[in-house]
Amino acid sequence: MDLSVTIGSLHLKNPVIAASGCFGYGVEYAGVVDLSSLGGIVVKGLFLEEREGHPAPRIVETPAGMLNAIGLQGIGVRRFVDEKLPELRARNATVIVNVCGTTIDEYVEVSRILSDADGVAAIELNISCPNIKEGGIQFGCSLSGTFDVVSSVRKATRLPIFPKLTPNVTDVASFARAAEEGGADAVSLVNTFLAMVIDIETRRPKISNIVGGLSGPAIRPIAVRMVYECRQVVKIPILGMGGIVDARDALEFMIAGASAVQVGTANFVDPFIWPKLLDGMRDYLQRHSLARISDLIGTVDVESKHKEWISS
Amino acid sequence: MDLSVTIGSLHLKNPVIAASGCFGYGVEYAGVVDLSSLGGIVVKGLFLEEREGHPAPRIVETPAGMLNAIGLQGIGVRRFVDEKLPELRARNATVIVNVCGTTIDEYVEVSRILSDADGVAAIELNISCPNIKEGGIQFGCSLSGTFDVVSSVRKATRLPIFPKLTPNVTDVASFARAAEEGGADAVSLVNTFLAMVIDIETRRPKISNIVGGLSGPAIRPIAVRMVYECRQVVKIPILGMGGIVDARDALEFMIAGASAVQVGTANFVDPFIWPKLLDGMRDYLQRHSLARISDLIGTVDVESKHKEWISS
Amino acid sequence: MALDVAAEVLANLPLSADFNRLSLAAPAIAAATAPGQFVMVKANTSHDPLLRRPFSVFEVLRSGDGTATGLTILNKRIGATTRLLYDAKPGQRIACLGPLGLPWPVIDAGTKREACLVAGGVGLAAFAILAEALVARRVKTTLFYGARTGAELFSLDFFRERGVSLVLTTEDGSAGEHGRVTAPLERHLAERRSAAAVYACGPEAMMAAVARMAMRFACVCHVALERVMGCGLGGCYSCVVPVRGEAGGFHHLRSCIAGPVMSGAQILWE
Amino acid sequence: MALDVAAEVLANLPLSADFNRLSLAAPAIAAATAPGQFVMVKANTSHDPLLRRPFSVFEVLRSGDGTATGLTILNKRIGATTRLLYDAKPGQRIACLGPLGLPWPVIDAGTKREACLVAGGVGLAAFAILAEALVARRVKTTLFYGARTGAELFSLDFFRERGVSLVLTTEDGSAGEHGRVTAPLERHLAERRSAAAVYACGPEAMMAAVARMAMRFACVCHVALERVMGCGLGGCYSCVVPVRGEAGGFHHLRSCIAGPVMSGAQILWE
Ligand SMILES: Cc1cc2nc3c(=O)[nH]c(=O)nc-3n(C[C@H](O)[C@H](O)[C@H](O)COP(=O)(O)OP(=O)(O)OC[C@H]3O[C@@H](n4cnc5c(N)ncnc54)[C@H](O)[C@@H]3O)c2cc1C
Ligand SMILES: Cc1cc2nc3c(=O)[nH]c(=O)nc-3n(C[C@H](O)[C@H](O)[C@H](O)COP(=O)(O)OP(=O)(O)OC[C@H]3O[C@@H](n4cnc5c(N)ncnc54)[C@H](O)[C@@H]3O)c2cc1C
Ligand SMILES: Cc1cc2nc3c(=O)[nH]c(=O)nc-3n(C[C@H](O)[C@H](O)[C@H](O)COP(=O)(O)O)c2cc1C
Ligand SMILES: Cc1cc2nc3c(=O)[nH]c(=O)nc-3n(C[C@H](O)[C@H](O)[C@H](O)COP(=O)(O)O)c2cc1C
Ligand code: FES
Ligand code: FES
Repeated sequence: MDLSVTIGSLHLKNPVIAASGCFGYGVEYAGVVDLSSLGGIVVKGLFLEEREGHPAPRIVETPAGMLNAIGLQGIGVRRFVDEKLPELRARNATVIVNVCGTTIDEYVEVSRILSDADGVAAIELNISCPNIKEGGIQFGCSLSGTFDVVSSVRKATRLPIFPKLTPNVTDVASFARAAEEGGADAVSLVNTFLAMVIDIETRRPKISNIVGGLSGPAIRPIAVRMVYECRQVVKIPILGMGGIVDARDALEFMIAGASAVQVGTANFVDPFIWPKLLDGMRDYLQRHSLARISDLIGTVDVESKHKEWISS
Repeated sequence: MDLSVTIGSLHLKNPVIAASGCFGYGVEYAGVVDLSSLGGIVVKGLFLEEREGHPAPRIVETPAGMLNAIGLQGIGVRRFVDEKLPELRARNATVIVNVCGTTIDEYVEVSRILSDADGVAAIELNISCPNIKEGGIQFGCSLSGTFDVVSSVRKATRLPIFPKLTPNVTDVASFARAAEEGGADAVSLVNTFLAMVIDIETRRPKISNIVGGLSGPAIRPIAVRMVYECRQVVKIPILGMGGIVDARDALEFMIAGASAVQVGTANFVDPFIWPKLLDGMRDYLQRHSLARISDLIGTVDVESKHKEWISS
Repeated sequence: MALDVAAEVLANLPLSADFNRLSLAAPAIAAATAPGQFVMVKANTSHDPLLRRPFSVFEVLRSGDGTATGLTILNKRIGATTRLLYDAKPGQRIACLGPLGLPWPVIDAGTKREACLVAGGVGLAAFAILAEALVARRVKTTLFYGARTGAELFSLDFFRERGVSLVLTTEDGSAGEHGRVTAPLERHLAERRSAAAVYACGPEAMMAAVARMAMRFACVCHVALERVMGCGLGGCYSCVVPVRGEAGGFHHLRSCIAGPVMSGAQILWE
Repeated sequence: MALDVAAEVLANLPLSADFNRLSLAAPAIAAATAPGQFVMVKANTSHDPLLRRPFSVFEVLRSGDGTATGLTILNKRIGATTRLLYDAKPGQRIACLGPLGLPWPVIDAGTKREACLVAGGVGLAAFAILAEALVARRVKTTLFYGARTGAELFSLDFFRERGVSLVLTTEDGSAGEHGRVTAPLERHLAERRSAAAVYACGPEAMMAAVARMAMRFACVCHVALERVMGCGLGGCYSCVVPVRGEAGGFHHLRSCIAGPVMSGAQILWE
């Protein structure tokens, strides 16, 4: 059974990727999972410089989901290249770096540094973090901003680039198209949904940043719809995510149109999830007599008439 | 303790309202709850004519939520006035009618018929149903469409009008403002989030309409954030909803900025929820030595520094 | 009027790897239940799973003096809530709302009239109380009961003890007649014709076939539908069934309040 | 290396209306646990509640020959998961990931050195294994233990039997000294000064006060932090604590992997 998938020029041994911000820099998880067994690892969002992020509390749980406002705490791209990348390379991880910026120049500069480094497989452009005021989501919420960031980074690197789209827009497919036109090799979606939880006893927001991003199973049906919509509109591959907790969820995203999937929140609940996801996918292929997982991508059947009734 | 709230010219005995599409025409629930005990009842969306809606399956459950694509099955405004309104009037229900249309003229016509009827307290303009192709959400996803529907209906009726906004937009507050400028007395938000569930065994969508609207606890943190955002931008009252299942959730919406709340999905889970919501609100007011629930509206405190640490 | 009870699990009898019979202490609901009515059940207190699920009231439990003490559910494990019901432990509480829906119309024992109950799989759950009601009226009653395999034919003694004739079929031939329950039913109806009142509950395709067959033989036919139900009270419009309109066309009826028992002839089967 | 075990509940001992002691069959985790380490627990299989929750390993359970057979958790009911843990039934399974985090540094019994353990409320959970380790090294050990009320002072015999001196306080004066645990601690430290190594776990304000006091008396001080934790493995950056930067300013450290035990002097208390 062939679990491999192709994202532009990038060949992944399987379609299961750790989502940015949910897997540290990867090295934190070397003790619980063989990093080379994953299709890829998207490391935590990196700016040019170090950032300490928001004060705690940074997360709060919600029904079947969680809100986070970490504020992109990170060690900066140079320390990443010096301190983390060698270990990731040694462990044969397929490393995708989530690149942040407050200006287009910063995106370009961070991407350039990563292009020069050894062991980066691709760049995920984070233009969708809902938790910081400057930059990022400003680009992600404007079609021209999206195009500008992508096309500028395109000129600066040969690495595959995957802009990561925000779901907090009216028409996500138009953003996928802007990214495609800007020269993206694929799009990642979705980032988190802007949300808020208030403690009614103190009447204060439960996280320090007031609002944060909603992730986890709660958002999955919205994310699947967005992947499906983008699939109708762009030709480049989609990396789908949002609430995946098991192989069935991952397959649902692929059937909706994702060429690969990312898993974030579920890794917190079960850091041993990775082999289970792969086993579940293999099991499905076997039951359905499919030789290649790539044959599933975008095969959702919206034509057949519904067998309306359930059976006893 | 005073639970009453004021929505424009409408005085409600309490802020707890049954949400449209989740309480039939109200009469279905006369056996389980005293309809006059609710702040109000928003009846199922009505067009000018009868509609049979979408084929089954129309709902599917999702983590802490549900997807629906009913397709606004309904008996049309005239049969509603003739067949349902008299009973609702007899039961002293505060009736808010959810008005649908495929054209502005239809919104106006339905609203006019309701204005002439006896026993309608207000009109909720449904410009946000994600489950029908024609009309509705087309207006709700365009600022000028929102303004046009509201201002046209404004000219046709003296009843309070509450446009119901869709959350499937980049900047919901701008739509609240368009509604306010069009002459709305309040805004209702949120309607459901466009979403999709695929059966991986058959590779077909789980509901006949392919996509549907997500409701229930899963969406609550996003809905609270939207209420909070709109509260910063408009002066008219907000009817807040999305995933409320208990008094604490209702109070969270009010603290975020809602003057009243609507409850949809939770009524399916517990049709006896209504007195529990009111008791829980009274209990909260007592614990916090508050005389009037209206004193809570929009009192979220985003200034105080967070007491960062939790205590054992 | 529907009641909501936090019903204690009195007993949980496993019947097979997939089926169990759950006894719930919901005396007030049980006392009010008519044949064919259902309850909406929630077996957890969190939001996942979120909604209640519909289940036929299988039996009414009674004390020595005939007072209703509880009810049972015949449960088939297929997903989240049915798994919780399969694993339920005595003492646990399960939210139970009911009785709901329109009951089976119970025929009287007229000359030569008889009742044919047609159950497919877990559809059996709709028939225990009906059988009791028919027997109480001295109606000659036959249960045509089909399952995948002999080990999934349940509660046969319940019906036998009450004088119901049994005609059993299994898809694998391990008990009763080999094949579908519609085969012996057809032979039976061909003989009795309109004397037979047909009651069916089971897979959709089976109910459609039975309804058509009944029409062919001019028998009255009622079916108990099992649609996905969000509320059970007419609030959500999820459970609709297309029925013939008077002037042609169709209407969507809510099977929770205009059913689950409906006339087989009225429904627009696929 | 962290292990994930679907641990069977061996016993659940209610201690009060809010506290219980839960015994879990997680021998491999228990065997690997050092004093002050924690486990991430999930008591349900659905998505609500979704995330695991962090709990100190309270005791390591051992068979006659000393082999670890399981661990206990001292649980205080405050929300969704702690309620599930309070209500857990023997035989039920609870996902348990651990051991996690940096342990307490265990001092040696040098001349005149002694250990002062300072527990507030459920913070006691961080001290049972530490006390055993200190006693094994023959370190003179005193437990300063404060609670709201006498009925919430737990496991005193555990410490007494091991030769730990107890200094108890309650906020309502119903047992021990009336008031906060910091009062007797202050008298003690004023006398022993740097001879005392201070270990604190409890409410944030208490730990901050203890850390400041320890600095004042030039005592070494470690605290076991209890921050909201999403993952326990360094993946989510939810659990950060501001610590002094070398060149002034501050850094956010992840208390799950750079803690939960940290030097009290290092932390930028509010
Ligand atoms: C009036 C009525 C009476 C019924 N009586 C019985 C009975 O006596 N015994 C019995 O075992 N089953 C009965 N059913 C079917 C039972 O309701 C479903 O098996 C149950 O809802 C599945 O829930 P789940 O959480 O286990 O499955 P899920 O995990 O929710 O889903 C598994 C499958 O079940 C279907 N399903 C989900 N929700 C519903 C729903 N609300 N209603 C119907 N199907 C659904 C889905 O389409 C899906 O394919 C009855 C259904 C109806 C409408
Ligand atoms: C390292 C460590 C060790 C701990 N040891 C113990 C122990 O031995 N015994 C014990 O009873 N408690 C201990 N706690 C606290 C315990 O984790 C929380 O009480 C628990 O997470 C609350 O979960 P809940 O679902 O019951 O509450 P929720 O319903 O989730 O929330 C109730 C309150 O608990 C806080 N909270 C929620 N999630 C967490 C979290 N992941 N970490 C900390 N606080 C949270 C919230 O801010 C909220 O105010 C420890 C915490 C940490 C970080
Ligand atoms: C704690 C946390 C931190 C995150 N940090 C980042 C980040 O640095 N960059 C980014 O692009 N996305 C970040 N995300 C978003 C996730 O990568 C992912 O898009 C989102 O969580 C949805 O997937 P999930 O439901 O599987 O978690 C973060 C999510 C969480 C929960
Ligand atoms: C089954 C169903 C039908 C609905 N029908 C309507 C409708 O007719 N008109 C409308 O404005 N909103 C409709 N809604 C949306 C609800 O009124 C409400 O906005 C939404 O469900 C969020 O609230 P909740 O999470 O409390 O359900 C419907 C929702 C559901 C679940
Ligand atoms: S189940 Fe809700 S209307 Fe029938
Ligand atoms: S709990 Fe996730 S990083 Fe510490």
